[in-house]
Amino acid sequence: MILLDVLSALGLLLGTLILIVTALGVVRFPDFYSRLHAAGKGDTLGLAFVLLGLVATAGLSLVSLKLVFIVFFVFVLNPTATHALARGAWVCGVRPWRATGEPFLQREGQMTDEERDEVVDDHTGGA
Amino acid sequence: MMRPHTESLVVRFIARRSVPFIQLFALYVVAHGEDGPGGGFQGGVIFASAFILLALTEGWGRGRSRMPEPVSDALMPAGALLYAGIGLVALLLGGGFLQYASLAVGGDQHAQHLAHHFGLIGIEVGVTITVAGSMVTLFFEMARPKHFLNVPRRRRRHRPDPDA
Amino acid sequence: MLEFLLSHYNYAIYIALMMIGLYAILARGNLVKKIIGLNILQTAVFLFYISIGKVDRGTVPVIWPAGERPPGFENVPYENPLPHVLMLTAIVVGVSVTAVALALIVRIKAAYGTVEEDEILEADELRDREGDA
Amino acid sequence: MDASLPALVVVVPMLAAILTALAGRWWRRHAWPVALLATAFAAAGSLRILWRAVHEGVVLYRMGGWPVPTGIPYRIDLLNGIVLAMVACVSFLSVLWMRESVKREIRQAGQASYYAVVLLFTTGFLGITITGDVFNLYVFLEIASITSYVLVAMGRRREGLFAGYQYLILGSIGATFVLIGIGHLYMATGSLAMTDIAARLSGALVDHPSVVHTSFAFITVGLAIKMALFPLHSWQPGAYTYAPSSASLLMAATATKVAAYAFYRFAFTVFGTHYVTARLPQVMDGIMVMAAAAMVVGPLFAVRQDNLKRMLAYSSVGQIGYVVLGAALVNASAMTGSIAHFWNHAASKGALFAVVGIVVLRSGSPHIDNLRGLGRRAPWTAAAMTVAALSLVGVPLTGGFVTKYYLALGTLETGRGVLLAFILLSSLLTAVYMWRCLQRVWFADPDLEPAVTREAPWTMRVATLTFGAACLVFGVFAWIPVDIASAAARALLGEN
Repeated sequence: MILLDVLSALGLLLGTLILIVTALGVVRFPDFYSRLHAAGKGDTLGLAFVLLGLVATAGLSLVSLKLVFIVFFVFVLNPTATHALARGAWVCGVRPWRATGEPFLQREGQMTDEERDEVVDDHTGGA
Repeated sequence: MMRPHTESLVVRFIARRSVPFIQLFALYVVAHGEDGPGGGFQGGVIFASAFILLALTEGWGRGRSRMPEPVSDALMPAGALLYAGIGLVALLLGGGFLQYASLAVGGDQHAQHLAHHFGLIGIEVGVTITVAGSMVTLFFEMARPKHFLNVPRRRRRHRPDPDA
Repeated sequence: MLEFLLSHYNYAIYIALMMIGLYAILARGNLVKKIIGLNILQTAVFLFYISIGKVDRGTVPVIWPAGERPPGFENVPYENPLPHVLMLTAIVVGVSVTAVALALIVRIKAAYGTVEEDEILEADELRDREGDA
Repeated sequence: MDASLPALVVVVPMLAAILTALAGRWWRRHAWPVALLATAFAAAGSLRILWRAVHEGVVLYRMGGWPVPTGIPYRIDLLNGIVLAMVACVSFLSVLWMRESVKREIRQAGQASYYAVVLLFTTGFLGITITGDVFNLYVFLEIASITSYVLVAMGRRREGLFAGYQYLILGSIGATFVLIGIGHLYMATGSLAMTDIAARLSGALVDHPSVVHTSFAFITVGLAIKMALFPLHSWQPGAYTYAPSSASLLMAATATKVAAYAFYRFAFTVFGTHYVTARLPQVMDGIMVMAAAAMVVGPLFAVRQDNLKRMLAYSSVGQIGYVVLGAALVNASAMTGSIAHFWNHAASKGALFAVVGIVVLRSGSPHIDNLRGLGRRAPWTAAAMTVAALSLVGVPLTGGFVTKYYLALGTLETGRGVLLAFILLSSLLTAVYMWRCLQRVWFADPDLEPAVTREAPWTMRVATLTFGAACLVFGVFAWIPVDIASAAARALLGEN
C-alpha cells in the first residue's frame, strides 16, 4: 500500500515539475518552433506522469482504465497535433529564429509572402 | 487558392482513426447526461468536433462531403422537432408540456417512472442532434474558402501593381 | 476594509472581469475584439452566478442511495446546483449570440472589406453623401 | 385544450418555426401559410386567455406539472393579457401583410428561413410576456433579441449588416445586465418565480438591502437599453431603417414595448409598488425625466428626417416615453394611459410602417417624396395612414387621444403639471412631422407623377386597414381598452 502511495506521489511530483518546466519554456523561448518544442514534448510527458500517478492511487478500477485510456490518447494525439502545427507554420512560411539575427530565407516547401497573403485573403473572404 | 492537402500522412492517418473514438465518446457523454456530468449540449459539440477535425485535416470539401449541407441543415430543426414533439405529445396525452410521466398513458407508477426516463433521454438526444448540426454548420460556413469550387491548383490571382 | 474585500473576493473578480469586458466593447474599433469583450462580460456573469451557488465546505449535489454515502460525506451540506444549471443555459445563449455576431462579421467583411468600425462608418458616410448628390 | 392554452400559445409558433426551417428547403411556398396559421392560432389563443384573465383575474399554468417555486409557472394577469394579445395580434397581421414584401426584399433561398426567424421572434416575445419566472424571462428575452439581430441583418442594403451588429452589441449588454440583476435577485431571495420573489423580498430588504438595490439598478438599465429609452436609444434608428420592411413593421409594433412591459413587471410585481415608491422615489423621478426627455427628443429628431423609416424609428423613441411615463408616475390614471398605449401605439405604428412598407414595395425607396400623390392612386392605404397619423398626434376619437388624456390626468393628480407641457410639446412636434407626410399624401402638386401608382396587394391592404381601423376602434369605443387597462393598473398598484 505504502509503495503505491510513494509511486503515486513520485508520479505527481515529477509530472508537475515537467509541466512547470514546459510552461517556463513556452514563456521564455524565442520563436514559434522552439515554444512548440517545449509545449509538445513537456505537456505529453508531464500529463502522462500525473495521470499515471493518479492511476497508482485509484488502484484496479474503472477510473484507472479511463485514465489509462487518456494517457494512451494523449501519447498518440499530442505529438500529432504538434506535428500538424509545426508543419502548418513551416508551410505558411514562418521563419525560425536565429541567434545571430541573420535572415532565414525561404526554403523548399514554404510559401512565399504573396502566396501567404492569398491564403489569408481566401480564408477571411477578403476584398 | 491554397494547396488543398497540405497535411502530412501522419496527421491524416491519426485524425481519420480517431474520428470513431470521438463519436463514441460523444455518445458516452450524452448517455451520462441524466445522472452525471455530461448531456446533450456537450455531447453534440463533441460529435460535431469529429467532422470539424476531418475538415481540418482533409480539406474543406472532403470534410463537407461527410456531412453535406442538406443533412446538417435538416439536423438542426429535426432535433428541435424531437424536443418540442415530445413536449407536445405529453401535452396532448393529458399532461403538461414536457411532463414526461404522462407519456405512459394508463401505466402504473413504474411505467410512469420509465416514461420519465425515456422522455428525458429523448429530449437529450434532440438537443444533441440540434447542437451537432449547428456546430457543423457554423464551422463550415465560417471556414468556407472563397471561390471554393472550380479553382485550379496554385492559381495566381492577378494583382494590379500598386506602383504602376 | 481589507478583510471585507478578502472575504468577498469573488465579487471583486467578477466586477473586474465585467469592467475589462465593457472596456473592450467600448474602446476597441475591431468588430471581432468587441465580440471578445462581450464574451468576457458574459463570462464575468457566469463566474458571479457560480460563486453565489458555492456553499462553504459543500460537496457535490448528488442524491446517494440510502446507506451508500461514502465515508466522510455523512453530514456535509451540498452546493446549490441551480446557478450551475442556469449558467448552462446562459452559456448556450452566449454561444448563440457569438455565433450570430461572427456570422454578421463575416458578411460585413465581405460587404465592406474591413472589420474596423471607423472604416465602416466612413464608408457609410461616403455612400450617404454620394446618394444625396 | 383550454387549460393548456398558455403553453400552446408559445409552443405552436415555435413548432411552426421548426417545421418551416425543416421543410422550407423543399416546400418553399408553404412557409407563409404555415406561419400565418401558427400566428393566427397564437392570436386567437391569446385573446381567449385575455378573456379568461378579465373574468378570472389570473390564469396560471405550470410547465411540466411542477409546483410553483420549483418549476416554471406561466402566469397571466390583466397586464400580461393585454401585452400578450397585442404581440400575438400584431404578429398575425404582420405575417398576413408580409407575403409580397418578403417576395420582393428577401432572396428566394432565404425566404423559408426568414419566416422561421419571424416565428421564433414571435415565440420569444410571447414567452417574455407570458412567463412568471424571471430566468425564463431572460431566456425568452435572448431568443427574441437574437432573432431581431438576424431580422435586421437580413435587409438588402449592406448598412443593415452593421446596424444589426450595433444592435447586437448594445442588446447583448442590456440582456447581460438583466441577467446580472436577476442573479442579485436570486442571491437576495433564493427564488426565481416572480410571485415567490415578491413574497420574500421584504425579508431580503432587511437583511441585504444593497443587493436588492443593485439588482433593481441592473435590471432597469438593461431593460432601458432594450426598450430604447431616450439616452440609450442609439441602436434603434439604424436597426429600424435598414431592416426589411416586414421586420421593421414587426419590431416597431412589438419589440420595445415588450421590454417596457418587462420593466412594469419587475418594478411593480417583483420589486413591488411599495419598494419603488417608498425606497427609491428619486430613481422613479429619474426615469420620469428620461421618459419626458424621450417624448420631446424623439419627435425633434423625427422632424428632420427625409427617410420615412428613420422618421418613424425616432417617433418610436418618443412614443416609448409615453409608455414609461405612466410607470414612473406610479399613478392609476397615468398608468391606465400608458397600458392603453401598448395597444394604441401598436395599432398606429403598425399602420404607419405597413404603409411605408407598401411605399417601398411599389416605389423602391422609403424617401418621403415617394408619398406624393398617394391619396389619389391608393386611397385605402392613404386613409389608413391618415387615421394612424392622427392617432399618433392624439386627435380626439383616435386611440392616441385616450392615452394622452389619461396621462395628462395622471400628471395633474400627482401634482406634476410641468409634464403636461412636455406632452403638449411632443404632440405638437408629432403633428409637424406627420403633417410633412400627410401634406405630400393629399395635397401634392397634381402635375407630378406619383411614385406609387396603384394599390397594394389585398393581403397587405387587409392588414394595413385592420391596423388603421384599430386606431379608430380604440378611440371611439375607448371604454374597451380603458376598462381593462385601468383594472390592470389598479391591480399592479394594489388598489382595488
